[in-house]
Amino acid sequence: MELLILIFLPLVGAIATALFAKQNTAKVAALAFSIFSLAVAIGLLCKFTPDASTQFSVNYQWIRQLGINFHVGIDGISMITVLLTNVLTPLIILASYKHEYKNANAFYALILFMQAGLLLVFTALDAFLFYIGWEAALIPIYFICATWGGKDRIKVNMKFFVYTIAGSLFMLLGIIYLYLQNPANNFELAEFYKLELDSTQQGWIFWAFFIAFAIKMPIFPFHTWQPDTYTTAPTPGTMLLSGIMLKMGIYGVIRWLLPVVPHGVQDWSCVVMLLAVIGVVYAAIIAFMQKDAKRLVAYSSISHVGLIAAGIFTLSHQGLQGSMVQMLSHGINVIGLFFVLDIVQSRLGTNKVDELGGLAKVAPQLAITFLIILLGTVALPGTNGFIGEFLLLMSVYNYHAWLGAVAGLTIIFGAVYMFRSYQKIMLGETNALTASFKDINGTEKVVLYTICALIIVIGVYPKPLLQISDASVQHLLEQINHKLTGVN
Amino acid sequence: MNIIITIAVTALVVLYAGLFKAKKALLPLTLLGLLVSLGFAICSWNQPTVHFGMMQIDNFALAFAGISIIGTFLIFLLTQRYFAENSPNVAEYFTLILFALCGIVIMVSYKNLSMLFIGVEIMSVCLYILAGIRKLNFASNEASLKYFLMGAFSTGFLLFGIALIYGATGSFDIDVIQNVLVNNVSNVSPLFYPGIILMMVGLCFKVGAAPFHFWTPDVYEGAPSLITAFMSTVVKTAGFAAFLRLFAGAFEPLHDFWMPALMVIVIITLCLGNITALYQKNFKRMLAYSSISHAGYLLFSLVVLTASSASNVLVYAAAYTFASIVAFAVLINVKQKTGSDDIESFNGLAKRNPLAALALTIAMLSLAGIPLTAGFIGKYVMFLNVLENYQIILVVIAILNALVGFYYYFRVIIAVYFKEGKEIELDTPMQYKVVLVVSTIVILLLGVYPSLILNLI
Amino acid sequence: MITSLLWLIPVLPLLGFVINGLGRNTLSKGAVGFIGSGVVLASFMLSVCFFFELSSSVEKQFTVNFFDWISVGDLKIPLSFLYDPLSAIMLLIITGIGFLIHIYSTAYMHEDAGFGKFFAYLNLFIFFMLILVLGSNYIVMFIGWEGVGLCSYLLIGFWFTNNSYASAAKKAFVMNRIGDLGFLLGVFLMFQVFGSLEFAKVFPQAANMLPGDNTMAIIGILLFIGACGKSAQLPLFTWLPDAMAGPTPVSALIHAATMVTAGIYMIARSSVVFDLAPFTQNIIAIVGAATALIAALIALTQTDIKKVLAYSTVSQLGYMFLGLGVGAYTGSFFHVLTHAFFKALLFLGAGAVIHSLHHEQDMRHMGGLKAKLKTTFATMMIGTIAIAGIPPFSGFFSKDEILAHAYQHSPVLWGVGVLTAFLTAFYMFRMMFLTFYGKFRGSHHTEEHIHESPKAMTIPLVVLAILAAVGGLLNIPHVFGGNEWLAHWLTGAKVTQSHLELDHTTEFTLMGVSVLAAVVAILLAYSKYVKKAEVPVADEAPRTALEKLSYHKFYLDEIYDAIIRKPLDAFSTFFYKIIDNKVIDGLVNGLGWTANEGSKSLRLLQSGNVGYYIMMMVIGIVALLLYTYLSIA
Amino acid sequence: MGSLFENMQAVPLNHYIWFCAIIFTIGVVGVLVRRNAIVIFMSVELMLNAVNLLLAAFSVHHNDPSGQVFVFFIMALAAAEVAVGLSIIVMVYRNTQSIDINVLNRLKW
Repeated sequence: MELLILIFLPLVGAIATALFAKQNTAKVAALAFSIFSLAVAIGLLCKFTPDASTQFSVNYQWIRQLGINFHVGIDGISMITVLLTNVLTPLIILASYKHEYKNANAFYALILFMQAGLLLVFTALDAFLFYIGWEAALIPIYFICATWGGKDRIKVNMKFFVYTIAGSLFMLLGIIYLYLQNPANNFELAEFYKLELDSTQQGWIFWAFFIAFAIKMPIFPFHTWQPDTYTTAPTPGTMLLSGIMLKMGIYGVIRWLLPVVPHGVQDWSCVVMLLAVIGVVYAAIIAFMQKDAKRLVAYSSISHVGLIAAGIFTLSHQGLQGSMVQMLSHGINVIGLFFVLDIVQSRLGTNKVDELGGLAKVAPQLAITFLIILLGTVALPGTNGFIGEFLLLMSVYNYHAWLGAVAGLTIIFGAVYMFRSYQKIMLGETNALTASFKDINGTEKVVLYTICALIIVIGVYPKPLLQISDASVQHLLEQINHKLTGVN
Repeated sequence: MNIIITIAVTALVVLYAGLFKAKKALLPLTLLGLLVSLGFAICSWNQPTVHFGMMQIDNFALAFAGISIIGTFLIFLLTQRYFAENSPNVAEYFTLILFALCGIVIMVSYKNLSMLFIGVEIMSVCLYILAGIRKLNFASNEASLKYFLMGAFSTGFLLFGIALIYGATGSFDIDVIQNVLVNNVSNVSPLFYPGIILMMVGLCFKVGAAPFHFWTPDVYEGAPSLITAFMSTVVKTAGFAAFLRLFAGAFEPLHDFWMPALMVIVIITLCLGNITALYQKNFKRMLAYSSISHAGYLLFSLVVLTASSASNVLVYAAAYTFASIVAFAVLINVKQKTGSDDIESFNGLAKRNPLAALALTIAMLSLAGIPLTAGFIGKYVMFLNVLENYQIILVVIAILNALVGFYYYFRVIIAVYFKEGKEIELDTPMQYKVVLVVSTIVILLLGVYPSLILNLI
Repeated sequence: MITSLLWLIPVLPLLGFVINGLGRNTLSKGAVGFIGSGVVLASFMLSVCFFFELSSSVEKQFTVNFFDWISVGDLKIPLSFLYDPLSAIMLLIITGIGFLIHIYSTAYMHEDAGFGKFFAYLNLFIFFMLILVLGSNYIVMFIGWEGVGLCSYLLIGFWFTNNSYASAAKKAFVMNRIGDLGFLLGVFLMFQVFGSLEFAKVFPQAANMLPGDNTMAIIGILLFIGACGKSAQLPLFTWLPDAMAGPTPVSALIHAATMVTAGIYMIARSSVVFDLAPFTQNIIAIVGAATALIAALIALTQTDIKKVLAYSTVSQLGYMFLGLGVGAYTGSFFHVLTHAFFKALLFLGAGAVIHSLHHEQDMRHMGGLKAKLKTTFATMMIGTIAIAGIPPFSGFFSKDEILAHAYQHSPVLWGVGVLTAFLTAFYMFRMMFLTFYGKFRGSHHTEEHIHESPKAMTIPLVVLAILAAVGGLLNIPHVFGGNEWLAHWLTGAKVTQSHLELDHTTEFTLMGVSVLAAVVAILLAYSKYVKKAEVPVADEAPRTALEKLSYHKFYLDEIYDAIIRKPLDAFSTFFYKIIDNKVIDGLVNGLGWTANEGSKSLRLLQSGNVGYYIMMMVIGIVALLLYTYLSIA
Repeated sequence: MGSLFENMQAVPLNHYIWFCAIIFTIGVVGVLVRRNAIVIFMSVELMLNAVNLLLAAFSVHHNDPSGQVFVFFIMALAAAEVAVGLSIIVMVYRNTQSIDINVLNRLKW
């Protein structure tokens, strides 16, 4: 029941905002609703017992004739992503406060609608429902980016939309296939786990699903939609995309790929690992020379996500837990970075690093918060980034030493491009443009301080976070190994 | 039976009303008649009756008749000051549409091939005229002539097919034909096979499947938008119903023989329709090509015959009908203002007309097959249908086509919302609003809770 | 008491950081200075108490466990401290010298706008450094390890408005990161082998392994790479000279006394592992020796007083690694200790000089300051003698111990060592003479304002000078009837010892040679820079090839630029412009383009011509009938 | 009347089939090659008549009257079609002064 509230509250909020809110009240309403849902999520967290079981599950018959049920529930893995969604959404809405968007009520309604879709994805236990959520999250972000985005937003977002939906259609094909294989004639995750497919079938299903997830994350070489989209989208859109939406791909892999077709995963993991690690280095290197800071962050995000993917496909406890923490951390850090860039953009109208400089002198507060976020991104011990990246690198290293070493380059490269851009933007002497820069104020402070606090708290005391998903991950791995050893 | 009678009577009454210059009364009369016939359709639900071995009013027939009637009803709502500018005597057009509807009801409920033929002809003859009602408009003339010539031509093949089948089985009754087939599948008269193929040709022409689709874009573009709406929704649905009755029923035993041919047709239709639609500037023409591609999806139900083939077609047809009607409603509305039916003329529509814009968007999403709209459920059941015996290649092709589809359907949405245009303000009459709202609600309802019509038949 | 209060030692500076950080704009400079130095003094006091408690107690290792930091599956990393003789000494150095430098800074930075910020950073550094030496496993150590890197970044770039300073800071961080990757990989491998990262669990297991084990060698090399980054060894040392961009107290604290010795600490800590890998040890020794020599050569021609000291630091660190390589863990650590004293002293002295000359660092514009800056001169002279290795000053003992072990290991290494010692003595005295002797070469204006620094700066100098003078007493070798107190002390920390099997005569000769070398060097320097009163030529003036090589630091920066940075940036552009935008994205867009073109051509099928349509239909029909005919027949 | 049956049955069914097929094909070819709307229309009628004859033949062959009934249906509807068709052609002629089908190809692509 609580779960239904959790999922439908944002939807109600969306409708309410769309219909009743005025231009000026929209953001307030949206913020209120997102904070409610955060409260609900925290309530769930309190009632949540960190074991492997699926809790708060709700199961209604939805489309009887097609064996589709509205079956949702939360286990440790979902809990993390749900938290991610509901913690970040208020921050994102708050971050958009200083902007005045045309048709604000539509804008914020779409954000909330997307939140609902995301929550559906993260809690669905029915493949069809999962797919519905998957698309339901895509439509609003398309409209957000295409309506309020920057230059040549239409072309870019069309590409983004068709690219991602191409992946998801193949996933749909895979889902239908599994459904037809399923003697129980339904889309229940639990039933899918029980399926015993031979390894060729598993291989096909694996790719059908993986393409969808790979495009969403995105993993090299399916990433080319991402930098353009991030750069043209309005900042809240970029935050939603990078902070939460790409986690759909990661979550999908963990929940729908690994346990359902373990043999497929086993057979192909080497390829995926290779792609992922290539992506890690490749994107990092590209980030070196980026002139546009937003684009730079976009590439850095590709690099980080590549590492997460690599960690997952090691099928190791460290890898999966690492990816869990890193999902959250990356979400927090990346929206922090984008917010900082948005502040700069909105003040000075540019994100070209060469035109900036010396901001630290005129805006010390911004400089400090930016630095903390940046340290989180480059995974300095004591920040949230380190926990995840350490576990991930360790798992990759255990999977294959050289692969680990190559992936480890991200530690160096990350520092290079991040500190390069930091120097270009914040350090040095102020120029004509930046001399009159105003330091952060009001809501900006709230957002940035919250983010910094999260970064440090998670970095110093990650234990509770790790505990949430620990049992579930353990259970998942047991399932996989059982299938790998048990079946043919 | 009484459905047909009601419609026919309504038609005549309207005609007379027209004679007595009762302009005001026409629309109410028509709508009333349609409602009554719809009422009959609902009443006789679950009580299949056979009339003189000629017509079989079963749930299948009733469901499709119902959809056709509802579709026609909505389209009639759009006739508000539509025909007025063409000619003084609107009544005739109403009558013709109603007679066409009669033919359609016969088409969906025939039990005897002669009835099929008669239904098809009644419908077609009316449409030939309706396509050309703009006597002085070249496009309208051309549309009507092309439609007529090719229609007559294709009827020839339909008839030849019927003749051969008659020759092979000695009966026009589809049940008898089926029994003949079932009893000796092994040694069917060689006349039968060309018969099937020729009938397939005839029907493919009616539903506009490649390579017998060529009339569709031209006629759809040339004919008055309202008639195009009628043709592309109600008529098409009826064509599929007829197709289904024959091929899923009588010819089912020879599925292995005609399926490969149909498969090829399906694939050509899909690719041709979608890819060609991609480059169209004209909204109407784009819809014409999209209707071709939808014909491709609809034929999925025949590529693999399953228990739910018929209901799948029903779902898809319903989704498609409502979406198209919305599209045409907005189109007519816009054209009245701008005088053009290019996609550009939709630019910046959303600024002044949020309702129309929203409805159109949802319709496009439905046509494109985005989840939570009826169109998605339609596509989904079709995919499910063919995947029942693992036609994966076909589905992959369909998926690729769907992707192409997204491009051109979203072109419209982009025009409506993101393109800057002269901010026209439509004067949307009440009926239009009703149609838009109702259809949109239906689309979303079917998308969220399709159980309503799934397995209806 | 140790176990109960150990956490205070790092937490106090952290507290200072928080207070100064938050109040950097509100608190008065006095308050900031007081808090900043006070917290460090407090933790120094604590370390002293603990030190005595430790020396009195039998139990030599105290582990304090706070909470599970990261625990995933079989990987359990508690946040816990280890207090043993090794960390005890490190604590004393860090907090002690740290305190002195804080005091010094109160005066040195007094005019600076970022006074509060500076002390906040310093406190933060002390905190991380303490974590580094207190960590009871490699990961907690790594927290400090990277933390100090961060602080060094912050402090090098303290005057960030100067872009070159900012670049220097970035360079330092990145170079450290290169090492850190090695460190991490080493840790991963170690976890694979030992299934734990706790010193207490790793070393006992390692002890049971037989020497020459490959894995151990690899672990050793990886850890050593980490040490190279942090302790500025070849090939990663180029960041340290640039790091002189930071305020001088920072150079003294971070880049001379404490942080740069973290590498030595880490290796001494893991001495068990390294003893199992002779191969690795040789590498360390060779790298160390090479670094020592090259840095010394570079120092010969530098004209910036701080640069000279920086290179001498690198050179001395090389010495320490040489020591580690030849197994003289105690010796190296001893040298860490003494070096901390005299190098901090020298830097602070240099700072005093620079301070009094209004931030003039070029020795070509100094000279004749002996009279004006008496204390500074006296103290610095002591430091110089100490570093030159003249008995009985501290540097002599530590350096000598290393050299002795080096000789026992291989005379070549010893030779290099002595040569370095010779060079060291030369360039150090060159610096002294250029700075303090002769007559002032700066502008007349500055000359008038030259003045001795305030007490806050001179007192630390004096204290350090005393330490630099007597520090050697900590570990007087047996040859002088000493009892090698430090060596015994460190045995409590499981730091392995290699024993000197040299008879006393050899030892004496070795000492004699090195001392002789030093003395000769001093005399040379004297004749060159005092008698002849030579002054280094201006930058653009012609030099001999060797001088050029030395003056341009063997062009290492340029080489790295050419073989690493430029190619990477080129790759970056290439990947972005070609691979990403053209190839991959081109492929993606290509699909869309194909569809569009297909549409353009396909639509021509629709010719609008009825005859043609019918023709197509008929073709279709014929094809179908053909199919029928074939399938029946 | 009976005699008619015998006379027709005297001719083997195949002959009828081939004969009708040929006439039908002639019709089709006519539609293909001619550009005059009226002539095309006549060819279509030829096709229909071929079908009529075939139906008649079959109905005799199966001696089952429904075939001939069907023929009447076809004739009736053909007549209707003629009416509509000719009027369309006339309408077109009014506008274009021509009944050449290739004149009308404004709608294309």
